[in-house]
Amino acid sequence: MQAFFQRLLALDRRWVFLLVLLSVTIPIVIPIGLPVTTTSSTRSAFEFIEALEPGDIVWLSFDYGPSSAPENDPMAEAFLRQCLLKKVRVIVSAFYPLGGLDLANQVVAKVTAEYPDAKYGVDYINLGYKDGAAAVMRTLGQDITSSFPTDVNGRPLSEFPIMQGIRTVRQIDLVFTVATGLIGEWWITQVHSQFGTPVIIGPTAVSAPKYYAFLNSGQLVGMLGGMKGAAEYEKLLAAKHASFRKFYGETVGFTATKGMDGQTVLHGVILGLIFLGNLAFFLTRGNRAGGA
Amino acid sequence: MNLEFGRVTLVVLFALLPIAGIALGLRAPALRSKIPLLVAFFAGLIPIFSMYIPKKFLSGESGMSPRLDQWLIIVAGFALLLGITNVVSNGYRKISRRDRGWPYAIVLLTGLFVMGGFGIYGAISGKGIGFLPDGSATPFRWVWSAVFQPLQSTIFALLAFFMASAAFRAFRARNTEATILLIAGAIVMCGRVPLLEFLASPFPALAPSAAAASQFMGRATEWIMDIPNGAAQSGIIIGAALGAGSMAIRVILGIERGYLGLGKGE
Amino acid sequence: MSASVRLTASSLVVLTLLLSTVPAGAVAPVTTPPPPPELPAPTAFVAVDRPGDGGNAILLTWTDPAPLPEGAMLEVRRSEPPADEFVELQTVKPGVQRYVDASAEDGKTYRYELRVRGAETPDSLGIAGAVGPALVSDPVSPHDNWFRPERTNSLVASVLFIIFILSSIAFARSGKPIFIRRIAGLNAVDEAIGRATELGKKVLYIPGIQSMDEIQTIASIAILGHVARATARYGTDLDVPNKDPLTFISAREAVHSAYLAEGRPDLFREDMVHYVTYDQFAFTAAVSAQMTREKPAAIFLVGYFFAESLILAETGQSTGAIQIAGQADPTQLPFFVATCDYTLIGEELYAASAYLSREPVLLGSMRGQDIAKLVLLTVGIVGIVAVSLGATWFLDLVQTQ
Amino acid sequence: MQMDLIGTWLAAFLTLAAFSFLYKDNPFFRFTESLFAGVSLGYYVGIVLNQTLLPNLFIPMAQDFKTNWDLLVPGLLGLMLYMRSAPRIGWISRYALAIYVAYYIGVDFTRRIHGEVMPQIARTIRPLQAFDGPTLVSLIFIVGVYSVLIYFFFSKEQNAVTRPIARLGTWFLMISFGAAFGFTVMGRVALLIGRLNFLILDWIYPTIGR
Repeated sequence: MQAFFQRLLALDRRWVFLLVLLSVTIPIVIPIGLPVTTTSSTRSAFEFIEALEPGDIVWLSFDYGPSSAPENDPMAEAFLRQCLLKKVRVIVSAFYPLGGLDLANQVVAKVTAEYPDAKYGVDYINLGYKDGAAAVMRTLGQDITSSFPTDVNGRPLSEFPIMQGIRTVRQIDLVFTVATGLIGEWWITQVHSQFGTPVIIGPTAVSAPKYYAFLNSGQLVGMLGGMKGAAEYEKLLAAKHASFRKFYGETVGFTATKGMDGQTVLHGVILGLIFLGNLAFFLTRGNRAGGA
Repeated sequence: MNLEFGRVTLVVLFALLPIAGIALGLRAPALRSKIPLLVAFFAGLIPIFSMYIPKKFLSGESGMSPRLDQWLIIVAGFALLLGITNVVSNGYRKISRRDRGWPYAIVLLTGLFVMGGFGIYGAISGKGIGFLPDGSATPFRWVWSAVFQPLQSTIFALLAFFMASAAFRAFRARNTEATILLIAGAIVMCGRVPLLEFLASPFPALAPSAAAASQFMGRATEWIMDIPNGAAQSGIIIGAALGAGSMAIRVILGIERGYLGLGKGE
Repeated sequence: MSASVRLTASSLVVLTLLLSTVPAGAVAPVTTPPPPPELPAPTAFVAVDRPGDGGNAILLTWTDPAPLPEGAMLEVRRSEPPADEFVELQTVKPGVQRYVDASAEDGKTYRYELRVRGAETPDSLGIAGAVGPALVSDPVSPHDNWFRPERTNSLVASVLFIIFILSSIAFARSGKPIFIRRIAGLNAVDEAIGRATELGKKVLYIPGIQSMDEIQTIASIAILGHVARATARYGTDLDVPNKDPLTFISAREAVHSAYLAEGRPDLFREDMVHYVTYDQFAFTAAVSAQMTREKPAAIFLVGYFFAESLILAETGQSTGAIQIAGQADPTQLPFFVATCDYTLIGEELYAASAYLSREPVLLGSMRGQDIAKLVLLTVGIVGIVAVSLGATWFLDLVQTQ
Repeated sequence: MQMDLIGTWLAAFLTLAAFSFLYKDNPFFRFTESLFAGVSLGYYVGIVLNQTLLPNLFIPMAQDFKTNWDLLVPGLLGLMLYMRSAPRIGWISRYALAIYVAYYIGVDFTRRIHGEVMPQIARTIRPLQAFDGPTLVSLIFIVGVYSVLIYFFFSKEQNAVTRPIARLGTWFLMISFGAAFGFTVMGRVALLIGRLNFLILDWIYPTIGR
């Protein structure tokens, strides 16, 4: 036993690397489905969106970059799926400078492929990327076309039925911002506080704590905090709609639920390693003292 | 010609004075270090005055302080070529001497010239380095998405492995300090994921208390991040700011000049 | 003129409203509408250049009349030459008693008019949108100013700090001894270089990944100067890879002059300080690879690092090198503390060059920093006592804008 | 489409080669690391040229020389940097470096005093007038900040009073380091999940037709 612990203390770190790799890979390939308890901020976001009627119009903004995609992608995908299923119309934009547009294009292409009935320009539209988020948001209260004269492919917005009668962000029923940094906060401070449009945010786990203040003050309808929040959301979707139960149960694609499995297992593995390390340290302490 | 007071002063201080200094320095070697330090003194005072004096010539949109900032962004842009020159000459030497690993120097220089070439082409042709009007990627952008971006994220992702191995080794209760580090780290790691719920999942009877404990850990995490961690960070920031401030005074007054290769103080 | 026209128009509206809303049975034999009661006028109306700004703004202040009718607003109007007509700028709620006209332009002269405007919806007397008598300001023009009064406290703090530092330097220059307590990480510098010398391996020094606009980089270059002098003395090989080109230039100057100062220009090679690439993670990959290939005996990670800190330090750790890290910014310190043998925390980074060189000027400025800390602690404790006793104004002395 | 497929395979190869460093240094990693260094440097050539020098120097001078004539000076200072490699007049490069360093250090000086020292001290000035939970929390925060500050006193030997306080300061530092380490794990794992998603879902699954 002593010898085992001695060896554990001098463990080649490549064994640790292998453990890390396995504990993240396995849940992606074979979902485990660990229990997730839903929190009130996610539930209020879900219920607000569930209460929207067919024909209502929402704004989905991609305000994050590739480095937080595993946390943020599932939020944007779940929201888009829910809207398309409920026939809520969606306007998509991107404000994150480095790669926000790429992610918007990918997510929109992926999710709309699952809903062949949804028509571009009628049920959803992609406005593309715009530089200078804070300034652009201020103009959305007067005239959307002043900042977004065309869609992502350069066609004038007036050509699209979805934009008929939509002039300002005041007419939008909900903004959902999937965000890493400051841009999400601007939707609250620039758009909600000036034009009154309800806002739901999907921040990364690191920036989630600062949004609790906005939740408490009622400036946010709801929040999906990090990958955990996204996993909660997937759980709520699956509980409500049979089609989502099937989809999230069977998809080979990435979901926040799978990511959360990996996160939890890896945190457990690291804590287990730390525990074993300390155990070995204490059990072999006598030896070391004698040896020295 | 725009001959505002602020702009002319900038040119006098940071073009005419250095040129005069260079001319004098060619004759008198002692001035080769003194006049740069004098010029630095003026450059350091401008933003400090601008903090308290809102006069337009100094702090307005194109006043001295913002304008000098715009200038220096350009100067920093020029510096990159010095780095590139160094990389190219080191690589060239490696290849011509057939030093160990010289074929990799060829890979490096090829990557540099191809990607740099695409970038220069984008600037000269006016096509830029993003997407073409038809929505297809420029060559610069294609290499970015096939080589640069994946490698950047992969090296960044190595951190997940290193975090685990560093935690395994460092989080050990060797003494009081290390024990405190270990406990704080363990609580926060538990509080970030529903780990307790996971461990309790085979025992349904434990589920409610595990959920409660998990929520408690979450709140404890927030408290630790906010209060003890926030306090320690404040303390570090205040101390470091004083150290930085005193270093700034020494640099502006020309006492600290090692960064110019001028040796130490007096 | 225009006001009286509007008055008649609004009285007509009032009349129709009265006739339409009052229940039939209650209709009194009205023949003429009651004359509108006079609206009060604000007092002490002053328009001045907004103090402490960069121009293009006028500050208006006044005292609201009391009592104001329900729903009444204050209307600010402006005239500018050559037209003398007053144009509405803004209506302000009662109680604010100030307005900043940020649309004014330097060099133009303006006059402002302030009056009370009654509620837009009819009040109990049925009066809507009536206006009271107007006050007109003296002509005023905006200009830029010489001082921001709201920054007085930080100016005082800065001046005091400069005085502490300079007087302590003067104190040190006069030859008085200055004590500096032991800093373990800095005692280890010589030990690390000594070990590299014994083993005949190189010393790797990474001055962070920021440019020379960051003070931590400048502090790191100062420490690099000491390390380079030691490697010059012992004839140990030194290697300084760089991510930022300006830092690269500066590091090379510092190393070169260190070798000259030690009288060993023969040992200095240009490629001791070399440039790698401008990308954070490409730099990390290249330097980590270099660590595993060359296995330096001592690694210095001193300066401003970001996420790459842990990759570099953990790779260095696996090669068995003695590692000394230093960073003033708290974000990456946890990773250095976990993986390096010694870590210079926060202010210790700036203390390093004084500690290593023992130069009076530098030691003196450290003493100045300590005086500043003592003053801060005193201000903090006095402040806590003051606000606990209800003197909340104390906080305004410290808060910056 | 063909280019997309090539791009995916290239990215997958490079990703695997970069991960192979975790096992040990090898020729694939060495190739990748060299390529990355070269391409990234070339990338910044494109970025600096297209996003710094063109919009800040060349375009303003070409469009409105009368307003922007002064931009000749940074051009001149930039060229002075290159004098470094000239043997006898290398000292000329000092001017550019000195101006650059001193300007930003001046900016930094005011930012440190005005934006860091004063607001952080202001954060500790909290009323302590009741015996309740929030007051206790305030007290812990205040003690934490001040004990860490006392740890950073260098010019006095620690005595019977300050030594235990400084020790307490190091305990706060350790809580902070441990907690910040634990807090960061999650974000880093997300990065790894991102790369594995790419390998498994964008590369392996389409290739094996799943």
